[in-house]
Amino acid sequence: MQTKTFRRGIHPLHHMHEGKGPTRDLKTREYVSDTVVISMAMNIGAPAKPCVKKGDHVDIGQVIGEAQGFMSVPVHASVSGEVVSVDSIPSLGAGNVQAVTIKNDFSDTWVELHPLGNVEKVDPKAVIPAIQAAGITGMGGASFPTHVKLTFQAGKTCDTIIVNGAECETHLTADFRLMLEHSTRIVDGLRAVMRALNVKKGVIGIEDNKPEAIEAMQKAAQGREGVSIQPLKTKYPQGGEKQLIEAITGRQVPSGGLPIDAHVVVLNVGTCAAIADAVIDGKPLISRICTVTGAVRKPANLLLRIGTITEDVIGECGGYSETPGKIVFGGMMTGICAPNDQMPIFKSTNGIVVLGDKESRSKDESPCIHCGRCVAACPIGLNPYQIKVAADKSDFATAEKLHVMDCILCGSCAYQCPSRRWLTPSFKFCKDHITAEAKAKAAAAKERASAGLSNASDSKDKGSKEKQSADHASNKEGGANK
Amino acid sequence: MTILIAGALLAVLGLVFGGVLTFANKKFHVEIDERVAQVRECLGGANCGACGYAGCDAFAAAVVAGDAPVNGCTPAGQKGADAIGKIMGKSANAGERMVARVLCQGESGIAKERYQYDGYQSCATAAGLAGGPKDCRFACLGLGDCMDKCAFDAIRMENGIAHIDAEKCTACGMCVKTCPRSVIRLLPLSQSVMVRCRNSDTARTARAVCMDACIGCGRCKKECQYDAIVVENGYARILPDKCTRCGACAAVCPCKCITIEGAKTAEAAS
Amino acid sequence: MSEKKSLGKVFYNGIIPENPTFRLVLGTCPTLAVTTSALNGLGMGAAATFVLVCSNIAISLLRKFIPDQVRIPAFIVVICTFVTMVQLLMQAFVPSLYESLGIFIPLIVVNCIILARAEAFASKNAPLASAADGLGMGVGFTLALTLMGSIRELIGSGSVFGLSVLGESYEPMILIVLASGGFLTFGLLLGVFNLIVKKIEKKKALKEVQAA
Amino acid sequence: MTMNVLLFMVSCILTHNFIFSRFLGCCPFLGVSSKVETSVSMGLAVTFVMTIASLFCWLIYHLLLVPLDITYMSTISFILVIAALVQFVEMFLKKSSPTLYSALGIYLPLITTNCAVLGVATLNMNEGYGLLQAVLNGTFSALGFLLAIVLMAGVRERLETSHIPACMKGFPITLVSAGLMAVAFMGFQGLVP
Amino acid sequence: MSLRISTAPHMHNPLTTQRLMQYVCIALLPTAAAGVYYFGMPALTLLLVSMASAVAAEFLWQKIARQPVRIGDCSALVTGLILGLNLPASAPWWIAMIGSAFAILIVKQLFGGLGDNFLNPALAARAVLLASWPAHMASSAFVKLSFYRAGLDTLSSATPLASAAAPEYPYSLLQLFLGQTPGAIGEVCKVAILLGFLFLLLTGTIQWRIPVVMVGSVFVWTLLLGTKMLDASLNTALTAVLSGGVLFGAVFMATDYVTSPITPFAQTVYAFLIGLIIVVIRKFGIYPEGVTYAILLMNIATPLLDRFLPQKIYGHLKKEAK
Repeated sequence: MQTKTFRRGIHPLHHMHEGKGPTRDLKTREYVSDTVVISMAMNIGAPAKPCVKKGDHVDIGQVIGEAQGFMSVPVHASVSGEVVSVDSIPSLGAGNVQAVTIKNDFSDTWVELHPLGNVEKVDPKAVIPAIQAAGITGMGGASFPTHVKLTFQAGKTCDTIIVNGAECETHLTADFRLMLEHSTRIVDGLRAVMRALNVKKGVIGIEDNKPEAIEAMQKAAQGREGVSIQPLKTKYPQGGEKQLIEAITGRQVPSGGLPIDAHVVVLNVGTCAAIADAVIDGKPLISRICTVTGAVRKPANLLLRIGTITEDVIGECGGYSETPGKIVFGGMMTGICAPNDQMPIFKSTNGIVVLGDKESRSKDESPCIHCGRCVAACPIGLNPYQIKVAADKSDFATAEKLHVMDCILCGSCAYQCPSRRWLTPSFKFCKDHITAEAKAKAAAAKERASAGLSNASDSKDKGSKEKQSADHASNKEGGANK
Repeated sequence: MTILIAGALLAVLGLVFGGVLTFANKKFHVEIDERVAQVRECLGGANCGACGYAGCDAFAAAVVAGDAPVNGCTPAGQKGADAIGKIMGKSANAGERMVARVLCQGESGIAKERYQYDGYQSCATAAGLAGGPKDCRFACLGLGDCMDKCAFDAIRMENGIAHIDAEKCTACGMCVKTCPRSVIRLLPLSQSVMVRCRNSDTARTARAVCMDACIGCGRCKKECQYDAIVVENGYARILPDKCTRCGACAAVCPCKCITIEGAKTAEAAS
Repeated sequence: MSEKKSLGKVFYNGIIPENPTFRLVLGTCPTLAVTTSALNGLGMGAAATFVLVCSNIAISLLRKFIPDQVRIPAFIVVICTFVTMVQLLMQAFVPSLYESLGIFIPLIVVNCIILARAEAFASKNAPLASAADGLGMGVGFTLALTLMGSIRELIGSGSVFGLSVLGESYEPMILIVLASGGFLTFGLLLGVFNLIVKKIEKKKALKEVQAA
Repeated sequence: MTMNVLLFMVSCILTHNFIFSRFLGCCPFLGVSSKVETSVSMGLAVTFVMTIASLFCWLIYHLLLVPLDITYMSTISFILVIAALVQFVEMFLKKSSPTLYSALGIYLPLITTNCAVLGVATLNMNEGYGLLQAVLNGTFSALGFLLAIVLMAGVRERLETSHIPACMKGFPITLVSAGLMAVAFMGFQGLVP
Repeated sequence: MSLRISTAPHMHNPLTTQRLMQYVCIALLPTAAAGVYYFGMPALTLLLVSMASAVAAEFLWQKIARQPVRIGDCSALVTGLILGLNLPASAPWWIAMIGSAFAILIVKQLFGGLGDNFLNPALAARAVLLASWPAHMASSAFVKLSFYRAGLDTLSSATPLASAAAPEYPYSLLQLFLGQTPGAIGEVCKVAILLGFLFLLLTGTIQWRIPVVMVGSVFVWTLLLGTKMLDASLNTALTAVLSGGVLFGAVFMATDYVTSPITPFAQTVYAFLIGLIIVVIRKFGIYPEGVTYAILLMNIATPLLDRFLPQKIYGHLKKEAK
């Protein structure tokens, strides 16, 4: 079958993929530690609220954190045992988060489950609530609540579900192993979503450096209605949502829009498998496959309970092979550094890469030589070198004019830069700043509008003039929102 | 005879020209900001374009709009710049002179480091990575976001925190807006005594992360005879209106987090 | 502008602190075009100085009679008169110089320096002060032009004021007396001038600090 | 005929470029070249005025000054014509084409003291050009100015992000850039015999 | 345990600026070797002097301006080498020295150093030298070719194009290709240049676009217009491509990162216009060779090309269509 791809990006260089070698052919094995620390903020949106207290006994799958609103998912106990503490721990991002620590009693007792059974026969309306209840978030790294993704505004239509099995990140083989070992589950999950959304077409995209996975998935997809496998060219960031959509459907997500604006929903293979677990068995998301590699003695693909401490995971892999310099959660291109090895595994942690002291040192920026490698690499078609100039001057208006908001922070430009300039981080800096500013502006406009409105209602006899100004203000706000 | 012709020609041309000008002036008179005209007066008036704007009027308008610097007209020289500054400054300069102050003394070695930050040199970025490179979540990160924003070259980074030169500071407030940790505040220039910490954690946590953290013990409050100190949110704050700059509080602070601005410079001078 | 300033200070002002060429960067066209030799530079400077002084005096005398709206055209007419006079004078007495300066003599009319001084100084000051200002500016301009002319002539033809300085074996760098050489020399001189001014200012600041 | 016009055009735009080989119009060239958009507007405004100025100055010179034998009045009458013309153009544009006025209008006052305009009039007179040649000279020389100022603006926008030593910032580096550009333009030497 | 934290990405392409510059140096080696082979010791001396003075100038500037010394990135070395290769072997050593100093100090460092110059330093310096000392730069390129043709062991003109003024064109295409012609040190041996091109392509240092389009453009325009002395024909077009600095310029100078446009389309336009200007200067100008000026002129236009010929951005196409 012909491989498809998107424009630009980083073409496969031999060293881009060598990181996958050590773990590629290792069968997944399960590891359960005796303590887990389960963070309440594992999804984009509102963190869950702990609903257990110190000393409580919990079973596997018991809800320990309640979802706070629609943009939030519940958190479940991943082991059975006693709650040791409910505390705040440092997060990977800014500030601290609530976390529940559970001491494992290894009795492995589950709470009562409510399986829905065969995905081809299940009531389509029951699927999305099941997904929500199972606490499923995007497992590819972004951790966007899956039920939110599957619930779109009226008027928007979806005609294709794309399953992302590209795994274009370096070093990681978790998705690859999942596709080999649980291919049927992935297809089941996809079918469940297709039926829930009444979509006739499901495509699983896999990079062509994983022929075994393509074969396995093709076998699993045989005889399944509307499911097909699409080999993709091995190129970074092939697994980026927008790039995947461009490669498979030839459509583009409009600037500032979501995949649904291109009539597509993209799910990770891991998410699909979790959906299958939730629908068929009624099991919530309590474990995931995680690649542990880099400067560890025995790299491995481990099936880990959510909340397992990094230190324990490293210990299971034989410990550090040299003084660690960096511990990266995720792949080398987009992963986030952990401040220490006490960080627990999150739902989206698809890999832990340990870097030795020497590898982890970053080089000083040298002057930009206008080589254009960043432009050639950018999958969006931006001019990273120009945006960087604007960012260095804190000139956010110019950066916005150069479409920094379309940047997907894939890191391709920074990877290619021979001068080792901090391109991607500075774009994130710009994006955060611009988003915050826009929010502040909208809030101010809202305030003005509500002030105008209250005035109008206070003095009714003044009437029309006041109202007009209030209307005007709310119009303005509408404009800002657009 | 030729002299007469020449003179006549000049007169005719002059008349035509004057007529045109008068006509244009009357016909196309546009109301402009009074200050624009005033600023325009102070300029070289050669329409030389050296300022980068299209002519003196455009430059004057830009100055009044705040887009162009007051000293942008080279022909007008320093005097012109001063005069323009006077015109522009009248409305802007009212009340007490403010100055931006860094309310953190968490230099490297004093504030505990959580990890070695080795990435893009920006406070906002670092603050978003695992809670920031310093253990104290209120600390100045010292990566220079404010310095990059300062148009007056008044901020420098030293020993892991920002220092602001009060002489150069114009209290424009850009650094205050930029700081992701809000450690920079605008205070009256005369407010020489200040509590240089905003850690609102409990005393123990605060002390654990930084040797110079305010633990909210309240000794300064007790010492102060003018009721000028309040302890809220776990840290002390001095009220500029009541404070007499006596410095008694600084003497008793167990954490050395109350400083007297003048004292330092005097020390350095002697 | 201050009324009590001594004439000497007004005069000095144009030579260094507000040197029209190096500090204000006005009148770039003649500066670039005619400085292929020291003599040309001097000639151009002298002509401009004459016009500057005369027009400054005339405008200062007329300043109370010229209505504000038409002051610029009026200034131009005054300046133009003197330029034409210079043009005719040079044609009569120094034809070779007139020939080599060519089109740039009439173009003194649109030299920013002259109009700028008329507008900024002469129209607000007494004739004597205006004359001093014009003379200062003119001398500053002349010095700058002569300096640039000398440098370009030295490098580009190996001579100064037509006298061979660097000897026969020197192979002149022709580029410097060509168009691009004018830009390059002016740019580099300006940079050096900035550097020196900055150094002086720094020293002054240092002295002040020490004094305090 | 066509070939001659073409050659004349190339000569005015490239070989005898006003900026790089004649040094006319350097003040606006250095002053208004910091942004590409403004430089384009400035260049167009100059083109407009230079074309008309060439025409009018030629007419005044040949129909008024020469017959009256007062050619020594050329400079003064040229400058008056140009000043009046600029004013008139400004008024005319304001009334007839507000869009064009908003694009070019603010540059018009600058042109009065642009020595390129007076220069082209004087050159036409000195070279003894005919009416058509004079007008073409005005237009094409101005287009050469336009080319130079737009290229310069492009370069300067790029220089804005460069780490130029403090003492060279502003005019000095602009002049050096112009010098280097002039070196490159020397390649066009001799294109027109 | 103290870990390091940085922002993603955590790995980089090992191709650093320094490595890229080293690749260019390596790619220039065959050309330099061929030059020294054809022109003998004077060529070697010139190359060494120009390289040494370029590096020395950069070092001194960075010391005096109190900047970090970056001569290790080899960019000054490349500039010196390219300038040396652009000189005729007969040029005196001080020409190489002044040229290198000019290239590094004025064209590069005054503008802020590596990456900030808008003209190719070596080329700008060559143009300056050409304007300043035309006698040394253009007329008497001494060619020591006694080993294959005793008759040519004399003073001869700068490039084959200039000697094309003679009624019979003295060099066959093969001679042009092998470099058995007079000219600047680096531009004669086309085989060596192509070797370097191949190396640069294989290491991913440059893309094919600029060199190929530029040479193609010269070919096509010469085919249409001919040269000053020769009528337009296939042979003329081939001769035009193989003579003078077209190939050398296309491979090593027009591709200079800093001064060439970035997007593929802008690069195509850039290279195409260089070709056109070369042919126009060769046919109508007073210079026999236009490569230097053509590339410099398009260097000047590069910021505008980059600005007005941007890439299409993902997600913006569709919006406009709506």
